[in-house]
This record gives sequence, structure tokens and C-alpha cells, in this order.
Amino acid sequence: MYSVSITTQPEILPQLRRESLRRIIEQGVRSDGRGKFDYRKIAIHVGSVRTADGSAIVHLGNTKVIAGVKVGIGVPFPDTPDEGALIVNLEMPPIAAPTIEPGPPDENAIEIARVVDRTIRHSGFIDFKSLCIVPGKHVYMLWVDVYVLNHDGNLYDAACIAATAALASTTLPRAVIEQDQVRLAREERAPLKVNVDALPLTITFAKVGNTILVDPTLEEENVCDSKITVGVAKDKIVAIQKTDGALTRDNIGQMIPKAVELYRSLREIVINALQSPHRELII
Amino acid sequence: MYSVSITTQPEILPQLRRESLRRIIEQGVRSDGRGKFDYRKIAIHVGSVRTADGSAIVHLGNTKVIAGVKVGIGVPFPDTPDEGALIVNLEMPPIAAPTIEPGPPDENAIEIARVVDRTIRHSGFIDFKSLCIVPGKHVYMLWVDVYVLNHDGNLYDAACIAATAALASTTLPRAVIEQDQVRLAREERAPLKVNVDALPLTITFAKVGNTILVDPTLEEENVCDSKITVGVAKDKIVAIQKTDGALTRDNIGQMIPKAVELYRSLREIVINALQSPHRELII
Amino acid sequence: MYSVSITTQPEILPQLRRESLRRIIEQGVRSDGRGKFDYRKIAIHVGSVRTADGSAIVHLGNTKVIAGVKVGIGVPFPDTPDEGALIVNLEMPPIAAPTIEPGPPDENAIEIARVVDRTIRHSGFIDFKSLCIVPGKHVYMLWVDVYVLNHDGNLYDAACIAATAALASTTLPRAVIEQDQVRLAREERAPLKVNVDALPLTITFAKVGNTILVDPTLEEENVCDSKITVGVAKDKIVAIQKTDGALTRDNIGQMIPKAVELYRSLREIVINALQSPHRELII
Amino acid sequence: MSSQPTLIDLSKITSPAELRRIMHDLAREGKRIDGRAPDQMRPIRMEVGILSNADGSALVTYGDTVAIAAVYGPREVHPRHLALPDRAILRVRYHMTPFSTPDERKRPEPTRREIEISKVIRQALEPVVLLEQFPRTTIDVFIEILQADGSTRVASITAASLALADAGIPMKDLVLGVSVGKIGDLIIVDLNRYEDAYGDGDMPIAIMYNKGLVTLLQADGQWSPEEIMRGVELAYKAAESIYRAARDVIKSKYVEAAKTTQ
Amino acid sequence: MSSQPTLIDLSKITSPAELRRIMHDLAREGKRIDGRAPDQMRPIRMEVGILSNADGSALVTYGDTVAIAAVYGPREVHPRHLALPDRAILRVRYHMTPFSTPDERKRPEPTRREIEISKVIRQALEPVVLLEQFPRTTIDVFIEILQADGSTRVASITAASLALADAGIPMKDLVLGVSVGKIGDLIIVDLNRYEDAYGDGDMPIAIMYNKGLVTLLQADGQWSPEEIMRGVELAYKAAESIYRAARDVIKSKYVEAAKTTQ
Amino acid sequence: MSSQPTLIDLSKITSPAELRRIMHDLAREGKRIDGRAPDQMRPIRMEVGILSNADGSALVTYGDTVAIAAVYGPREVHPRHLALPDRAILRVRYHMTPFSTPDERKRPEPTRREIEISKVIRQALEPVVLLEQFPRTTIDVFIEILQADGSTRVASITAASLALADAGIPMKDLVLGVSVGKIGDLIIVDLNRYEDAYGDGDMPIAIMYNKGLVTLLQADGQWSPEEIMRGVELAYKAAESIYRAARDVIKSKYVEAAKTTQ
Repeated sequence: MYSVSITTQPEILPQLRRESLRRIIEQGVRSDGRGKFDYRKIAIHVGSVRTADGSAIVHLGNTKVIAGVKVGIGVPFPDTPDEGALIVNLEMPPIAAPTIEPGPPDENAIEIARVVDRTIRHSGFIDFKSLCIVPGKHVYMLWVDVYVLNHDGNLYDAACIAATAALASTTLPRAVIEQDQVRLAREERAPLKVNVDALPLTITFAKVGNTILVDPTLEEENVCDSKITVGVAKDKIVAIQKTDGALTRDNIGQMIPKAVELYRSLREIVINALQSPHRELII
Repeated sequence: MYSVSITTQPEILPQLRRESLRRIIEQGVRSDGRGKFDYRKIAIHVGSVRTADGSAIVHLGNTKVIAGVKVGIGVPFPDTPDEGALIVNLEMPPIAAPTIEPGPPDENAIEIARVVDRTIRHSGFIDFKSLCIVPGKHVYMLWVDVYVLNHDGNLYDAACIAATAALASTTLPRAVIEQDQVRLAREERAPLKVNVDALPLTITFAKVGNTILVDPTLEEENVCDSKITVGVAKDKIVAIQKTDGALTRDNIGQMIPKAVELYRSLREIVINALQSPHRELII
Repeated sequence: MYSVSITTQPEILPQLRRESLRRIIEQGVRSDGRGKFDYRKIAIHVGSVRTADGSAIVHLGNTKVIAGVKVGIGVPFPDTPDEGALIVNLEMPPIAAPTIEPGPPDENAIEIARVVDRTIRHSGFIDFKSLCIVPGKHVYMLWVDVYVLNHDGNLYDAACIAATAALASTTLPRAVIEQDQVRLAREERAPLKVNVDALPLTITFAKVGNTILVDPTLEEENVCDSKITVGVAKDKIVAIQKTDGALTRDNIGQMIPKAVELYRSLREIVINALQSPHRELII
Repeated sequence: MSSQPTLIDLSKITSPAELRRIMHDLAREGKRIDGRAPDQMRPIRMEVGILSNADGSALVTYGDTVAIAAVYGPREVHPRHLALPDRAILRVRYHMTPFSTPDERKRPEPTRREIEISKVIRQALEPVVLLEQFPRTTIDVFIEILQADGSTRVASITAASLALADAGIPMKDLVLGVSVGKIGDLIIVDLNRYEDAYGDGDMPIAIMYNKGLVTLLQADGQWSPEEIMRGVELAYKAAESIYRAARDVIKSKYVEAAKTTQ
Repeated sequence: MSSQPTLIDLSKITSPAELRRIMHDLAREGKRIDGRAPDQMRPIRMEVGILSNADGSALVTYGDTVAIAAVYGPREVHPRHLALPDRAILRVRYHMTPFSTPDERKRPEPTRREIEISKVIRQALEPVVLLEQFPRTTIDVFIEILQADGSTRVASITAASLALADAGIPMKDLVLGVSVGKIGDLIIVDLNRYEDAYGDGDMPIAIMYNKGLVTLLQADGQWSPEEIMRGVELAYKAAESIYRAARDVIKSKYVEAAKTTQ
Repeated sequence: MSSQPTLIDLSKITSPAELRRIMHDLAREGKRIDGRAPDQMRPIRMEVGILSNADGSALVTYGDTVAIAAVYGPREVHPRHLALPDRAILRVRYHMTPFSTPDERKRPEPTRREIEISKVIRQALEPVVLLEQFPRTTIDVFIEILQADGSTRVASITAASLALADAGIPMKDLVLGVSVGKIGDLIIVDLNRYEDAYGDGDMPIAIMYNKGLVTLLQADGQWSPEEIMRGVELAYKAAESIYRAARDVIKSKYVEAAKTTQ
């Protein structure tokens, strides 16, 4: 459908099953035994995709995503002649879930990619000026492609961890200027400078009745009333995206500081992973 | 359907209603009380879209269209190195009628845009050579986008009035040449020179039985046998487009001079409107 | 369907008809009386499309295809800065068979075009270096468009004959270099140099039970178990493409030398046709 | 058979402006660059039954313009919701092959021009095809231009009419296409590509021969009302010769068919 | 009626950097480039029933931002498999016309930005529309931006609410849109295009007025948690004045309607 | 585990021409740039059940080429008219991720090459899957290439076979993929990207191991008929080792499964 956004039912759950799931969650019990503000087990493998200029494979419970960075050359935007560019793309190939048909990114994939993009862009993690080659003419382009391999909920946080970690592991090929042309010498490389202090991550909450949870599974997403993603960098909120449902002022007042708190421990996990790059490609 | 033109029924009218409508029209009576060669009430608001370089909002009875001109820079065609370009595009967004689905312009929208384009192009209204910046390299491009806001028949004439009036109200930003680049200084402007004498307009007739009408409503279009649009500029025919049905030689012999006659009064109305640009955007 | 390859039934033949057809073929009898390794009647009209830079119309029994070459200017690939380019495209317009809907080339059309492309590319028929105008900057592009006009089986061989013969009849317009631009002077022409010794052709076999046939009709293709196309140039195999079904090692061992043998007589026919270009466009 | 210009040597002309000037100078004397009289068609060639898969097919050439048409149907409509309960739909596609134009390769994807022409050809044919006889079906007319030397849409209409007749589709009349043009004050028929590109007006017309009705009428350029009417008259006159040729081709096909069935 | 900046003469500003600097200097004094107070909306205009074909329609302007919305439905869903058995679906399209932005023409094809905004607007409206009352149907909301001067998505939401009301679609509440932004430490409402482009943060919000719920919440830039909450408060406050204007327009429409039916 | 060339230091090679020359010089001595014997596969890694949502899944690496395959089905076909009354359809998609190739980012949209390969992989699998057992359904095989170092389509076929087995889809046989190539007169198996780009011929083959049938066979380059046959022989030989690895992985999966269900 040509750019019309349409109400969809995420998954047809029998009404009874749906109600019982919601009741259990509202009692503070999650089917995998987690507490309300616990993340699932996280595994991050950085740098294992040899053909990419930077990469990360992220497991968030059974959700699995892979992000690869490719460095290219481009022309800067007229209003930022001395800055490179970041392009985040997210694809949900049909391997990821039985409900996905092959096709270009739909509104959900586009929305996630754009929220991850904004989170990274506004964090100060990347110094876009360091990506300038010849002002007004040639700049580095960072293409971040995130592929969902297995979808078990909370694609936002998994995709953002993967994109951020892939960028942190990226090396820039040297730009060789020849006459008016620029080419990349892919055998000579320097690390992309990133500000790890301002590591950009998203924290996603789901609301079921009056209960608020973090890191929802697909099952939890399918029964929740509302969902919100908060992009955090250091102690700043750099992005918010409410998707389904409605929130009270109190909900917002509760989730925003909680996001900053959860960010700190999530950041630790990512930074640890960045320090031990992975040679073997493990899915 | 990939570029196949398909027979469609414009609207499913009950046979009885259809027949009664046709009978009344053949008796020379129109449901809105007009004579056969009367236009509906026309309102033209010129220059009220501030973000456009030229604009017009046209009401033709309940048909409402808006046209906006955007000036750009482009490369001339190899065979006319010293001429600028005109690009007319017409969109029928789904707000305009219950039958329209969102999508790129269909064959009807393309046809109207092309007839309006030809009418303007062959009229001598625009001096394409005055749009040259650097011969063979840089010329002005005039993008005319016509959006149908409410479709109650005779989109041809409404679109052509809107496009012509929008062009007449257009100002050209100054082109600044820097080395081999050209950019537009949008704060410095001069009016686009147009030849108002040769104001291009279309006159659209519908034929119901042996009766010929001008400016058909959507209801009249839905029951008519044939339809013809005649583009006029000054005393010349600059475009013809027969759409549905078949015409006799006599029909043509009657409509062509009638088009020239009706053109004169329509031209007056448009020229009056051009003299009083509108500041507030009224739909 | 977005890039998914789907099992299709080529044509729904009643089971009985299908079985009887197969039985007859397995007895070595073809409905048109040919021997197993006989081609249908071949007619090749070279050079009759005046608007093309090279052309051929090929009849292979009732299969009819037309190929036209258009010469353009392009930028060479970075890794072959002194070589021109060949682009083979095949279209199956809906005139060709009742089963074809209008649309861009599907997987079958793409596959045929790519096999014909590889056959020509690896044959040594075209000296790509002779298509260089200014190394690293401007080269000739040979666009070969093959249109299927009537589909009665074995599009591979018909398309390859047409593409090869069209290229052999091609004349290159002179490239005029002006400052940093190149344009084609279409009135001054020199023949494209081709190596007729290495004339690239494909030989297509169908397997029905244990019987192997060459040049299958559409009916034979619809009942066969397997199909294989072998690209030959001089005494070399330059392409292979197995499509349906499965082959034994022996099948391959039998077909490869048979392809080289059949190539010789097919090559004679094509070369004869090249020597008598056709002025009138006959379909 | 060639319609290459005979009055002047085009290869010696160095610019479009020069060609335009020469064309207008000739027109003042009532002449055309290829030596034709103003009301003279180029040589016409017509064949039917050229494609074995189609239910009907035809090739029509007007000089160096070559159009082929294939007709399939009446047959089932996919997707079904496009079908009409009281009559057949007509589906028409006009398409130019990439090698049909001089100069650059035309991309195979349909252009806005081709989309418009597909529509006006459909509307030129609808008034003659007895669609009511085949409710809920489609009759498909597919046209490919193999060579373009002006007047392609009108040659296509003639080809489509022949292909429909060849397919045995019942029709009220034959529709024939002819283009009319204007160079200076001279009104001409059957424009070639130079007359189309450098003339002062172009008016493609399709005529139902027996009923004398016009089913396609387009124009551009600059015409006085009186010139338009003169152009229409010329088109009717030219339609005569096209009609005779078409009728002969259809008749001989039927005679042929009758012979083979005897 | 104009929202042209009044405090400074934009035509004298030579670079984005200068504009940004001036904007921040003003912000330190609690001022904005167009002279508004931080919590002040631009002039708002609202009309309903502007399009005769639509079941409901509205025009909403926030300063120089102009959004029109049309509602069609509840009506049948095509293709059918998109229908839901227990409620209506909502279909929303947000689109910017090519001439709605300053500088270059915007291409008419939907951008990734428009696709995202169509989705968040749909999700801002779903919580209030009583979809369960119309199972197996669709309610379509189509929005066109005619002029863009910041805050287009939130003006669109207000326009959509009015158009839904105008169409007589039963709703639990009115949803009103307002944008909040940040220049330095100054939190402001209803961003114009300069504040959007050169400010430090943007937070579009949609509020169900009576229930006080937030149905759209997005943010970018850099905000402290406390600033976010201050921004939310400002949005609630701004929603008051938007609500009053909307209520008046709907009421007078009904009074009007009542009069004509008497 | 790395298949980085060991015989020569690629970083010291300055041009493709030089690499080609070195490769051919080595080939004359029966050697390859990564030190392998002509008939030697790169290290193979195989895993099944890696994706929890899919009905079956597998990862297969041939050296640095990494392919993952997921199988869904048998399941309902959408749209329905694609279903066949007497058997399941197979739907296959081969796709390369944008970061799977060295040098430039590959655009995510399917290329003509990927469309062709999806088709030949489908036709390589159809002869073994017992489609007749599941009329009116679809069995979907989706493949993503995560790293490409030559031989991606044949590694994909092996991965697809394992994923089908993992999904419990009944098959007549296992299909295994292997590429054969040619450098000068030397026939080699399992081409890496340099051998693919700078060799003289490439012949991807898929073999039904038990029945000894070939279900995929493509070739390009220049081969004598005799070299083709030698290449086919090498492929059969290489298929042995791939088969043993595949069989072991499937077996241990079943043993594992049996253990957990005990």
C-alpha cells in the first residue's frame, strides 16, 4: 500500500490466552522469570564480519540481529559542508519470523531505523566533522545496515546496541585524493573515532495495564497496551518514540529517569563487549 | 497494472438514474441550472502559498485544485541548449474523492498533466529562452505541481487555470554563478516574464446524446458519451484531447469555434484574478 | 513477488495428454517430425531495423525474436578502465504468449538474458578493448535488447542467435570528443569488430525420460524432465545453465560434446545469414 | 519501399534550425522534404496473422514506422474485480522497443507518453468493439513499435484494428489512424519524424470509416480553427486509402482461410 | 496573521551559524526570533467542512504551517484481507505537497520521514476513535501539508481530529497536537521552521484533552530528564488553547448545521 | 579457521593483473594462492537450529563464505492462486547482505544476479523435496549471505539442505553444493573470491549425493569439453566430504533431540 499506515493486529492470540498473559504480567510475573526492569541475557560479538568495516552480532534473549558498517565516499549536504554522513537502514528479512514477507523495509523497519539513527546522531558519539575529507566536496559516508535474524521482541534496543557496537568497531580506510577524485585504500585503515562516554543506546518499555516492563519479548509486545523507546547518551535523553497506545503524565515521569538508570548498566555490557572483539562469526 | 490502459466504469450509477439524468440534460437542463455554455462559479486565489515561487488555488464550482510552482536549476536538453524547462505534474491525492486510492499518478492524472503541459508549451505564454542561465549548461526549471483537493468534474480546465495563474504569479530567484556551480539566491527575485496576451487555457466539452455542454460536473462526466478538451491561446488552438466516445465532423466543427469564444470570457476572469494576489490561504 | 523464486507449473496439461506426449517422445518421435538432434527451420534477417545500430530477427520454427543494438557512451568499470561494456536485456512482452502479463522482466527473462550475456562475454567474440574511447573516462556501451515476439520454446537459442547476429551487424557511430564531453556522430560509422571465428551460440537440450532432444518446442518444454543450455564458441564451452530437473553424469557426458557438434552447423547458418543483410523488416 | 527523404540530402544538413528552414521553404511551394504531395501517405504495408500464439495479430507500416499488434481474448480477467458485469473490458498497451528510435536507446520501462498513448488508443477502439457481447471478459490489445518514424500512434490504431479483425472480434466498424500536420500554412498528412519534430503542429486522428466518426483526436502546435477543420478533412480523405488497403488484407486472409478449409 | 519573525530581520542574516547564535542569545533572555513568549502558540486558524466530497474535512494552520485533513469512512476495506473482524482499521497518510517547503521542490513520492509520520499519527489517533463500533470497515484519514513552517505533524493531528469530528466518527476524546522545543536552556512551544532547524531539541506531543493522556510522543536533540518533564507540562498547557479553538469550531459547525436543518 | 591466503601476502600485490599472473604461475605448479591442493575444500563449518523462529535453520561456511538458511513450512500460500493442487510450491530467496562483500556496500535491493541465483537454487532443491506430500502449501527457503568469499550459491545450497532437514521436511536425498574452477589448465574445487574473479572459469554444481544426480550446473569462462568432465568428477569427489559433514551434523542434532526428549 503506497505510503498509507494501516492498523494491524500484531498476532491473532485467542482472547483467553491474551487475557491470561496480561493478568500474569500485571501481577509482576514474566514468563521467563525476569523482574520488571531486567533485560534478557545479552551477548555481543563485535568485529566478526570480515567483509564489513565494522560489525556486531547481538543476541537479546532469542532476538538476534547483525549490524554491518560499510564506509563509502559521498558529497556533503550543502548546509554541513564539512561533515560526513551516517545512514542507518534496518531490514527484516523473512528468515526472522513467520509473519514477514520478503520486501523493502515497511513502516516498522523504517521507524526503528530512524529512531536508532536519531539516537546515534544526537548523542555526540560520532564526530561528524572528523569524517570530512575535502570540505564541500568529499566526505566519508557511514552506511549501517542492521539485519534482524530472529525476532523475539524489542528490536529497537537490539538494533541500537548492534549499530552502536558496529560503529565502535569500525575502521576507516584511508581516502586517497587523486586529481578531483577520491578513492578508498581499503588496506590502510584507522579506527573511527567515537566518544564512548556518550555511547548511544535505547531503552524500551512496554505497558500492560498499569505495569511497566523493560525489554519486552515478542509475546509481551503482542499483549501490551503501549510501548515507548527512550534513546539515552550519557545522562541525556536524545530520542523518544512512543508507538502503540496512550501514556499518562505519570508514566512518562516514571520511565524517563528509569531509562537513564537502566542505560548505565546496559552501557557497561556494551563497553565490555567492545573490549573483546570476536574473530569467529557466531549466530 | 504495469502500463496497461483498462476500461473502467467511472461510477456505477443505477441504470434508471443514469437514463433520467441523460434525458434531462438532452432537454438542455443542467441540475445546477446553468446554460449549456455557462461555466460554474470560478474563484482564483493567486500567490497565497508562501513556500511556493508561484501559486494559485482555483474553485470551479465544487472542484478545487491548488497549483504551486517551484523554480529549480537544471541542464538544458541538447537540442535546445538556450531554453529552460517546464515540468507539469498533476496528483490526485485520496482526499479529492472517495474513489481515489493513494498512489503515483495514474493514466488519467498523467493525461491531464500532459495536456495542460502542451497547452502552456505551445501558447507562447512562457519565453523559454528567458529561462537560460548559461547556454548549454544551466537553465531554470519550472516545476508546476497541481493537486486536486476536491473532484467535482472538469479537472482539465481547473488544472489549466491553476497552472497558468500560478506561473503568472511566479517570481524567479536570482541565479548566482560560482565557478562551475549555480545556486539560487531565493531572497532576490524578479517576476517570471509571461505573455498574458497568449494566456493558455483549456475549454472542456461533454456530449450527451446530441447535446454539447461546457464545464461538465462529475455527474455529467459520468453519464456523458464523449468528452473533448480544447487548449486555446489568443485566437489559436494549441491543444486538443478527445477522451471518451466518438465525435462527428459536425461536433468538431461546432466545438472548435465555441472554444475560442468561451476562451475570451474565461481569460478575462483569470486576468482579473492575476491583478489581485491573495495573501491568505483559503481552500 | 519481491525477488522470491516460486515453483510454477509451466502450463496445465491434462495428465493423459501429458503422458501420451511423453510416451511418444520417448519413442524418439517428435510431433513436427524432426530427429532428436535436428533444429527447427531457422530464418535470420540481419540489419533490417533501421533505427537500430545493429539488429536481427530470428525465426526458430514458430518462435520469433527480434534483437536490436543501440550504441551509447558510458563510464568504464574501475577495474577495467580500458574496456567498453555489453548489456543484454531480454523482454517477454505480452504479445508473445497468452500466459505473459505486462511487466518488467521476470526471473525467466533475466536468466535467459544473463546466460546469453555470459555466452557472448566469454567467447572472445567482442574485443572489449576496442570499445574504449578515453581510458578510465569514456567507453562505448553496447545495449542489446532482445524482444520475444512469439514464444514456441527454446528462447535461449533464438535469443542468443539474435543477439550475436545483431552485434555482428552493428556499426559504431564515431565518438567526438569535445572538451570533457563525448558525443556520438551517428552519421559517421564503422563496423563493430567481431571475431566471427568465435561466434557465440547456445545449444539447448531437453530430457524426457531417458531421451535427450535438442531445440525443444514449447510443448516439449512443458512435458520435459530437465533442460540444459550449453554456450559454445569455437571449440570451447563458454557457458552452461541447467534449469529444471536433474541430470546424470552420463547425460552431461553426452550433451557437452553433442553441443560442440551441433554448434558447428548452427554457426554455418548464422554466418550465411550475416553475409546477406536484409533491408525489409519481415516478422 | 523506403521513405528516406528524396528531395534533400539529410546527411548534408548541419543543424535542426537549417532543416526547419528548408522544410518551411519547401512548404511555401507546397512541397515536403521527402517529395510527397501534402495529402500523400507514405507507402503502407499491412499483414495479418503474423504471430501464431495470438488470437489475432497484424503488422502495419507507414513508411519507416513499423507497428505490430497482437490481440488475446475474449478471455478471463485477472484480477477478477476489474471485470465488468455487462460487458468486456478492453486492455491496451502501446510500447516502443528500445531500438525503435534513432539516437539514444529508449529505456524499456513505460514512459508517461506511452501511458497516455495507451489510454487514447484504448478510447479510440472502445467505440467499435462490441464489448457487450462478452461480459466479464477482457479483450487485450498489445502493440509494439519496432521502428518509429512519426505517426506511431495512428499506425498502431490501424494495426490494432486489423489484429482485432484477425482475431474475429465482432466490431461495428474499422477504425483507421492517420496523422495530420502543419508546416507554415501547409497542411499535410502522415507526418514523418522530421515533420513531427520541426513542423508547427501535429494532429493524430482515428476515424470509424463507415460511420464517419472520430474516435481519437489530439492536437498540439498552433492552429487556427479553420486549419483544424481543413486538417480533419484531409484525415478523412487519407482514411479512404488506408481503409481500402485494410479491407483487402482482411478479405484475402478470409479467402485464404476459406481455401485451406475446403 | 503572518508569523514572519518580527524581532529580527531574517533577510539580513548571512549564515545558519549566525542565525543559530542570535537565536541562542535571544533565548538566554527568554525571547524568540518571532517575538513570541516561550509558551506562546502562533496564531491558529481552524475550519471544518472545506471539502465537499470527503465525509469530514478540516484546515488547521499554526502560523504559516497549513495542514488539511480529509476523512472517508467507515467504508469497505480493499483488499478485504486487511479488514479486522472485531473493529475498524484506521488508514492514515501524511503527505507534503512539493511546494510546501521553502527552497527546493520536494518530490511527491513518499519519503521515509513521511512513512514514519503517517505511522505515528495513526497511533496518535487510534486510542480515541471508537473502532470497535465499525468492525470490518476502514476509516481513512488523509493529510496534505500545503505550507510547512515547523510543527507539521502536530498541526496534522489537530486537523485529523477536527476532520474526524466533522465526519461524525464517534470518539472518546479530542486529540490535539503541539510541538515543544529547546533552545539552550529555554523550553518553548510550537516551533517554527527556524526553531526546528537550529534549536537543540524537538518534542512533538499529542494529548487526549479530557483524559489527559499522551498518544504521540517523540523527541530528538539533547534533553535532561527534567527538561523533558518541563516540556511535557508546557504541552499540556498549550493544548488548552488549541482545545478551546477546536471545540468552538466544532460547536459552531453543529449550530450552523442545526440552523440549516431547522 | 581462517582461509586467508597463506602462500602469498595479498597486501603486497599492487594490481589485479599481478595477482592474476601470480595465480597462473602457481597453477602451473599445481598450487593455489591459499596453499590448498587443487581438490581441497576450505574448512567447512555447519550448524543447524540456529534460529528459534524458523521451522528449520542452518549456518554453513566454506572458508570465509558464510551462508545462513531458514525454512518455514509447509504452510499456507499467499496469495492463494499461486498454490498448486497436486503438490507444495517451493519459494526460494537468495540474498546478500550489504556488508557481505569487500569494497563497496551492496545495495539491499535484489540484483538481477540474486534473482537468477534464487531461481537456480530453487531448481537445485525441487528434485529432492517430496513436494507431492503437501499439496496446496508452500515450503519457503530463505538464504542470507553474511560474508562472501566465493562459492556463495553452492554454500547456500548446502545450507538450504541442512535447514530443510532440520525442519523435518521429507527429502529423497541430500543436495550438496560445490564450485569447480579453472586457472590455466588447473582444475580446482571450492573457489575463493580471487579464484572466482581472476580464474579462467567457474562451474557451480549441486549433487544429490545418494542418487548421484546433478541438480544445479552452471558454467562460465572457457572450458574444453574434457575439462568440463574433469570438473564434474572433482565435484563428485568433493561432495563426499561435504556429505559426511552434513550427515554428522544432522545425526548429532537428532541424537541431541532424542536425549532431551528422553
